[in-house]
Amino acid sequence: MGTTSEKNWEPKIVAFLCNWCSYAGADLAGVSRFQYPPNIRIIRLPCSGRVSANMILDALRSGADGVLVSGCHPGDCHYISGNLFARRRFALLNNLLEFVGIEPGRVNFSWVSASEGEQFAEVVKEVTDKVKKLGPSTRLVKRIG
Amino acid sequence: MKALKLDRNAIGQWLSNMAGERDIYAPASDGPAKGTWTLLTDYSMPEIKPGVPARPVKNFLFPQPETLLKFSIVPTDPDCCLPSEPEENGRKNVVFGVRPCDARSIGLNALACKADTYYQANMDKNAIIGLTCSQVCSTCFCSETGGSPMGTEGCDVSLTEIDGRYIARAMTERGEELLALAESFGKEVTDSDFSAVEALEERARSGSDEIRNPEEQLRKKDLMELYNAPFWQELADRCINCGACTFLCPTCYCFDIQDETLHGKGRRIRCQDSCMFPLFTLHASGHNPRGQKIQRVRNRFMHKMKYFPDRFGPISCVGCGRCVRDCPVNIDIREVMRSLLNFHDMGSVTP
Amino acid sequence: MSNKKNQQGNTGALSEVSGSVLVVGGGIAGVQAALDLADSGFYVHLVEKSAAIGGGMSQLDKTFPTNDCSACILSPKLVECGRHLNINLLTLSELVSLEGEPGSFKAVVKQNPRYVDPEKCIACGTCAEKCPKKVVNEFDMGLGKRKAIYLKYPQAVPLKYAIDAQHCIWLNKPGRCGMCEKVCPSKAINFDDKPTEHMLEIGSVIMAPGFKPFDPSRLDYTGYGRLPNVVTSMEFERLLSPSGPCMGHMERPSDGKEPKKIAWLQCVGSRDINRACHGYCSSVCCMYAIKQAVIAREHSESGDLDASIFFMDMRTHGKEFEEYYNRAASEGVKFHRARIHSVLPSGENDNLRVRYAGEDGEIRYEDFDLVVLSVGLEMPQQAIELAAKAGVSLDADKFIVTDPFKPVSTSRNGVFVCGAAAEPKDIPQSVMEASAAALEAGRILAPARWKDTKKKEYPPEKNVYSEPPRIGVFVCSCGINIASVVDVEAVTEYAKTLPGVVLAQNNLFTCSQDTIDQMEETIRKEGLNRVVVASCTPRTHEPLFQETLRNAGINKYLFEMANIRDQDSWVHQNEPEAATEKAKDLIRVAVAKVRGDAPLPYNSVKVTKSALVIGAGVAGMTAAVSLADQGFPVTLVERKDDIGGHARKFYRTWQGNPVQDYLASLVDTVKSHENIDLKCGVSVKGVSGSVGNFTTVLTDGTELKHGVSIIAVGAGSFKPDSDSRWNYLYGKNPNVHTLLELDQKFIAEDSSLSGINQTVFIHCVGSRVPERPYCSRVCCTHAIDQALKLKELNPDMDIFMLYRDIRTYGQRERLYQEARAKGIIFIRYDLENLPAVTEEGGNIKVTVKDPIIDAEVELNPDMLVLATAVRPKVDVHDLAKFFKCSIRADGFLMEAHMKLRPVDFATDGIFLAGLCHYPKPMDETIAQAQAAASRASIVLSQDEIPAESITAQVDPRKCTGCAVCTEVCAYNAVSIDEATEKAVVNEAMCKGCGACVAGCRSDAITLKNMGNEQIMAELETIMDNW
Amino acid sequence: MSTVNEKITEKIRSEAQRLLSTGEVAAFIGYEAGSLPMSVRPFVARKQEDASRLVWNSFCVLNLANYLPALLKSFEPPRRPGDPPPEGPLPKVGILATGCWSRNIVVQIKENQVDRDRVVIVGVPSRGMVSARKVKEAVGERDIQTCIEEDHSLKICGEGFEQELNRWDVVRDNCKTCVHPDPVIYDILIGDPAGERQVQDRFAQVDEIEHKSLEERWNWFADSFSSCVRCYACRNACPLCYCPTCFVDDSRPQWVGKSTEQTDTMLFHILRAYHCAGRCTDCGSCESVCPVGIPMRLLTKKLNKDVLEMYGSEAGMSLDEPLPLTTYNPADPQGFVLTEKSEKGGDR
Repeated sequence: MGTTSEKNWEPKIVAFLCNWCSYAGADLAGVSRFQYPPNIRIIRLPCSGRVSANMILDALRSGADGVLVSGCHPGDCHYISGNLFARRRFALLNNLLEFVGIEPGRVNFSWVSASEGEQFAEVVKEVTDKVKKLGPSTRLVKRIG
Repeated sequence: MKALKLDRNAIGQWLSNMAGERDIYAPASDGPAKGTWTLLTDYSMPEIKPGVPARPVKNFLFPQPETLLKFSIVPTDPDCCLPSEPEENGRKNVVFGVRPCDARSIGLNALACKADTYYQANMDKNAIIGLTCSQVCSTCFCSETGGSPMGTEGCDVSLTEIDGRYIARAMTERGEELLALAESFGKEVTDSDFSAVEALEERARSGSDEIRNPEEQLRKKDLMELYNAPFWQELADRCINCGACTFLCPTCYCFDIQDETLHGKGRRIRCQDSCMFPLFTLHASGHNPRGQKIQRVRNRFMHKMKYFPDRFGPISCVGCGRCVRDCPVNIDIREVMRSLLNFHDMGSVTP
Repeated sequence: MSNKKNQQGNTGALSEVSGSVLVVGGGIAGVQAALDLADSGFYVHLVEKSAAIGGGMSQLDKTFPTNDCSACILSPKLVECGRHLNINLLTLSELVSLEGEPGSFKAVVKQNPRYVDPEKCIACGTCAEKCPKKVVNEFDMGLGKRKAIYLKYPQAVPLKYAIDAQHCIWLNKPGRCGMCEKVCPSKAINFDDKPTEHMLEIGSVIMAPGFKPFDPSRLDYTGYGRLPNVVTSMEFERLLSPSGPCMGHMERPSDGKEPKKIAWLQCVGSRDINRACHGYCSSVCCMYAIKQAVIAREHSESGDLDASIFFMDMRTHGKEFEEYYNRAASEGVKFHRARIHSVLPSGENDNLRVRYAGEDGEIRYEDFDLVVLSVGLEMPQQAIELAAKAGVSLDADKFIVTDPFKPVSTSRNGVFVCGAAAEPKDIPQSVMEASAAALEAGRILAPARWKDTKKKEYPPEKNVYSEPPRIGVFVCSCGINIASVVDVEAVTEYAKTLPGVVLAQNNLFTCSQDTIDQMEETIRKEGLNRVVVASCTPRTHEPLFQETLRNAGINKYLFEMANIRDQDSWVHQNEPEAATEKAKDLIRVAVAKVRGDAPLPYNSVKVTKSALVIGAGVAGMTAAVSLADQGFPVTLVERKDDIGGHARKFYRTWQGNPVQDYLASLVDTVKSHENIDLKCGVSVKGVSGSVGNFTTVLTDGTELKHGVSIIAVGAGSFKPDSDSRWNYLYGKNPNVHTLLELDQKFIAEDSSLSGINQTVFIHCVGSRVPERPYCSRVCCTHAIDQALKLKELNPDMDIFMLYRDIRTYGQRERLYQEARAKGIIFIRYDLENLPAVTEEGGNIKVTVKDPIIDAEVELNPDMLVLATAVRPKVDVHDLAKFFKCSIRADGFLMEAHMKLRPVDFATDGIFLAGLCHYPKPMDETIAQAQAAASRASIVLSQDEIPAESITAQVDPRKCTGCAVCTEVCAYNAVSIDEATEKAVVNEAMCKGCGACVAGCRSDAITLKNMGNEQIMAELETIMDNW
Repeated sequence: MSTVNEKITEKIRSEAQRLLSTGEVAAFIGYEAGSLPMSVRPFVARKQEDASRLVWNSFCVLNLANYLPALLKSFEPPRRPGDPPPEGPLPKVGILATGCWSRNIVVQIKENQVDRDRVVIVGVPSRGMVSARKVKEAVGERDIQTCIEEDHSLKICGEGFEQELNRWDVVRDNCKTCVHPDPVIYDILIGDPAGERQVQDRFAQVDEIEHKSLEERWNWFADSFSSCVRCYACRNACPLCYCPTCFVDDSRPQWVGKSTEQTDTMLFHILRAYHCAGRCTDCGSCESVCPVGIPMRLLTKKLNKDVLEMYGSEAGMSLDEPLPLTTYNPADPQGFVLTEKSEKGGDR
């Protein structure tokens, strides 16, 4: 895992999930035994509104091959409006990254509710497929020798 | 010392010969890298425009970043937390087309960096091939700082263009060795060539500069009087505290050392730093002895014009004019120098 | 402080009053009532007949009008209920008998066997996987199957399996199967489990048995039961639900195909005396049908699902409902005002043909792939029996009888009711009533508050600041749930190599009581100061382990979990190597995170035990009296010089109770109550502080300190005199009145009324128009009741009702039926064809287009009555600004959550009641005021209230004071300090969401234990590959 | 006959003289002549006699709003934490403001950096500022010794050459695509309002990049940013960058390394631009001051384009409207969200 030796390369994907919807959706995927690729590493946060552009960029900088940010559907936010503010931040960042040449599919966003276990599994599959097609991340990756 | 006359083709061939054992860098004259020192891959005489390129030669002496040491932080690693030397490719450099002001800066910085083994090693690693100035730009003022458009200080080999050909003079032993690589095809330098060079040097010496040897006058001045002079406020008023001047300045040699770690690996690097930034003097306690902009602006000039000459002799400025040309708010070091020179007691001179 | 007056006559002496309450029914109403009571100092026995709480709401997919995911918003309440120290959850239980008096009842509750030891069950699901017996799943309305050993639904509370005794092979023929017992890794199966009886001593009872969807199989015209693609609305909810039988893919029963064209048939089992025997309106079906249509369209693959709703009157009378209806219509949901004659089969592909009569009377046919019956709500048989056991009376519709002025009180003293058992109602109304019932149940037990409750004590906490991290990692096998996929031994060995880890061990069941005890011991013995548990999800188990840390004297925030079951072994069952690597990664990250965790204070704020109630109408007075009766001092502020509000103008409630008598006694109580300080002729000038400690300055300069605030400032009414659209001679002709003006004539017993020959009522004057898109909710019922009163005064009077939809929701429908029976004529009009009113020589002429006969009708009434809109007050904006609460675009105040927090504001400690929330009749106003008082009592009954520990924190050296943080904070917890011009966090108000942190450009604000540095450490650690 | 800018200069001097002499302002932020051709220098006039030093020409490229927050603060009595706010009115500051600068002042007011009551805004409709870099390129990078500005032309002289340039040809790209040249708030207006400009392709520069392939875009930016020296002139010339500790300077957390390696430089520029999202007025200050000519303005321009297209917002156009990242609309576009694409079916 995580090695960049070309043949056996498996991507590592960082997922920022909100506690109340998407993390619960990921749990439900488990409870329902929906299988998905093992490439994802979940970071649990209170709200998708906690996710800043800096964090997403830092994931890329740390060498993540893909990033997924997932929160409650608009209107479902446990903190009323966190995901709605976040949606604007994400939309702008998403476009800006694509603009400078970060491959679409490196950074992904989704809304997954607590009852959408299968959807969560689907999202992970989709993101993993995309990242596998893109290959190892090289852009904005920090290397120190 | 050895001297040869080389036409453009000969220079190309010489570069090609030197490239056998050294990487050759010259300022790019075009493209996105314009003004930066780039690795030559095509060994013909590079096009070098009048005046100084955007980036100073100090980037070879203070690489951005320079890895000082490496280490591992993996607990299971037997060498965990033990420093090791960074790998080197073993190649040395030739820096080609260095203007006299830039070349002179290497020695000036060395005054302050005597104990800096990394600096000394980089001096050893980089051979300097200078190119004297046939045209003095409106922002140039090397003669006012103790230099000359025909200066050779800091160069291993100095080139002077005479009628489309270059008189190459070896200035050091290393220069001799390098120039030897052109011996087989270089032409003999005639006496008339030498007198042409001398004529240029004489012309440079007899320039109409108002200021000569500013360091002598500045050393005589009272430090605290200059420090408390009134003109700093107006400079601080417009200074935006960026580091354009310091990063472009060939004689700003301050640096920052940081440890970077990632995924079990670590390296200690040093990067150029700028005294214009509040962070430069920020203490761990949160206290900042130069927290005010005026303090930082003053420090930069006081360092160059007073502290440095008091300690080492010359002023820490080679008159390349980069800061004059590129300061976003037109802070003109020539004016500052005049203000300092003309400042007497509580007199008010405005830069 | 003296409590003389507030002890109601019907309670005994202090020592005799019980501090416990019985709540029957574990749906949203029961759960809310239990939580309110348990949080305000009473011990609650919550009795639920099924294996898990959650009720009907847990079966819903989305909820209107917000389209919130039902499970998402419900689950946290259920979990809170399940974990509450002062709620005794009795599942699979029924009330057997109830004896005694208010304050000291004795209840017998029978608990049926679960056959699974809840202490041992870890909900791994292995038993159900192996159980050979498939059973129809009633949770999925019979559309899917479950096993004889089952979990009611994935988020069930308690999250414990149960054996269905009726279908279990072993229980029916012992020795024949027993598979579950064989595979259960924690030996939780107990086939010898027996029913138990609990004798409970309680002071009051709340009944919340809920409803049952009407069974349409006896309505032959619907085809239900015969035609496979006719489903009920509850079945359709399950078809839509992602956790339902088709995983939310919307498949129709006959062939599993996605329907492209769906019809909803309204009023199946409602408003139907002839066939369904239910005259009442079920109140919720119009909205849920629209919601289902909208959600079905979203679900459909192509996005162009054809959705048609067949209805009689569109009853979207709740907050945001009318807007929802309009939006659905504009997005393409089709609405047909038509009665369905019958549903017939069409062709051979199980499609359906709907036969219906349009408004013009013409018979039409239309084919559909699926027909959804919007079935009504009715009282379940079990609830009828329960009512008998509890000794409360039922009305003719079999609902529990209440009083309009005591909307949650039953016929038996000390027994209260909430939710759909008293009348069909939606979730917010049920939640509101639940809080109201909690208030009433607690009010009579106020002296015994905190008498029966338990309080947890912990040892002092070790100071870990000076210590290097000593991390213990506990890796759970979860029986074989984790261990069968992940190499837990390798993972444990790996954990030992991580920086800061001094101990790593593997356990079979980390959450089992013996392991928990051992963990506590290990923490002490090994001097651990940080703990990582690698097991299941922190969402269910974090509190348990955090409790263990506290018991061991370690701050509970020095803890992290690595979710290696739900998010690893269970989802990578066929990739053991990758799952093992992932488990290592997750543990490495958790260790990196816990290294940076700091002990956090268990924050609390002291409470000023008094309340401010603003507005002395019925809502404000009710709330004030409700709090004052419990011994809490209340300041009641009224802007006008007199109290009573709008109620002074009302004649009677729709049930026929005279309002003025009631009002007089309420006013008298308020004025004479020793705990109420009434201040008239003043209003609020400024507010500071937060929950527990507000300071309010009044216009007369008085400064009040109070712990909570209730806003009950009411609403105004629309006057159609200056609006050209409603050019109805109002204010110009003496015989044109509003409803309230006519009420005043009734109150004054104006004899001229009986001499009137013809009266015309025009509905929706000022409501349901673009500038005021909401329905005013009260006017249909009010107008019809007035018409009936006029008929009482003069049976020969001709009365015409010009209406758009008649919205006599719930049992108010009875009035509508009566009005029709008495010959009152109803003529419908559209917004495009408003009735025209003209005057000729003082005589009023009304012309309106009758859509049934498709012709203009001319009326010449002696009296014209306008049902004018309820309009929000303009000055509520100032109040909203002071209290930092939000106002909706329509001008009504915005509650914290439209569904589940209907009387709270997003800002803690502030509540609302009455018409400033939305138009509503008196019984609902009173219930809402009681609910607000209940929510306020929770705060006031505490000496200190806990506050979030994971809060935002400002580094003033980095802060620019740019106020982005204050703008994005939904709780007004961040503000810019005037003196320092830097952001400051009010910890009491911060919920720890971190929106401010992400918004801050200069990293000046951070979230404790969730700061950027810690997240960066996690990110870097994830990508470590050593 | 004097040029437009000379006339404006005269008016600026007289207004500044009046404001300073009456004591209405304690200082006035403008420009004075510089020491080089095509150079002016920001100047804080503090005495009425300073007013005569003020100038206005086509090279006033640095956004003066940059100086406003700190200058205002300098007139406040020093305070320790916990001290009450100063009593009584504090000294005011006068400032020149073109369309974009005034919009930056609006943003600063909204972000509590500037107290509207303490600023006297002297509005100057902008005719577009000239890019010295473009002029230098136009004369083949030769050493320029004088530049004489007329209303529509520039006369450039140097050793052995003299060249006349059409002024508009060398106007900065941001000014060429500027829609709002007039100040949106001001107390005094100098010169005639230019009115809203009709610009065909406001975002043509952005579109041009967007039309490149992904690889081309990445290489283009990587190349362009490779010469960055991390001097932060772009940041420090920006009136929106007023944080006491910028994210690039912060070591806890350290988002961006200090080196000029590609990742560090790119991250600096991306995050710097992102921090200006919804706040940037495209004043061009950053690009104008860059000593190595990095086109970092394209990043903010791209963000401006998206903010306008998605949220209908342009920074600093009104004092009442919230900044786009401090508000939301339930119906905000979300086509970028995976789960939204699949449900609607259309976006894929």
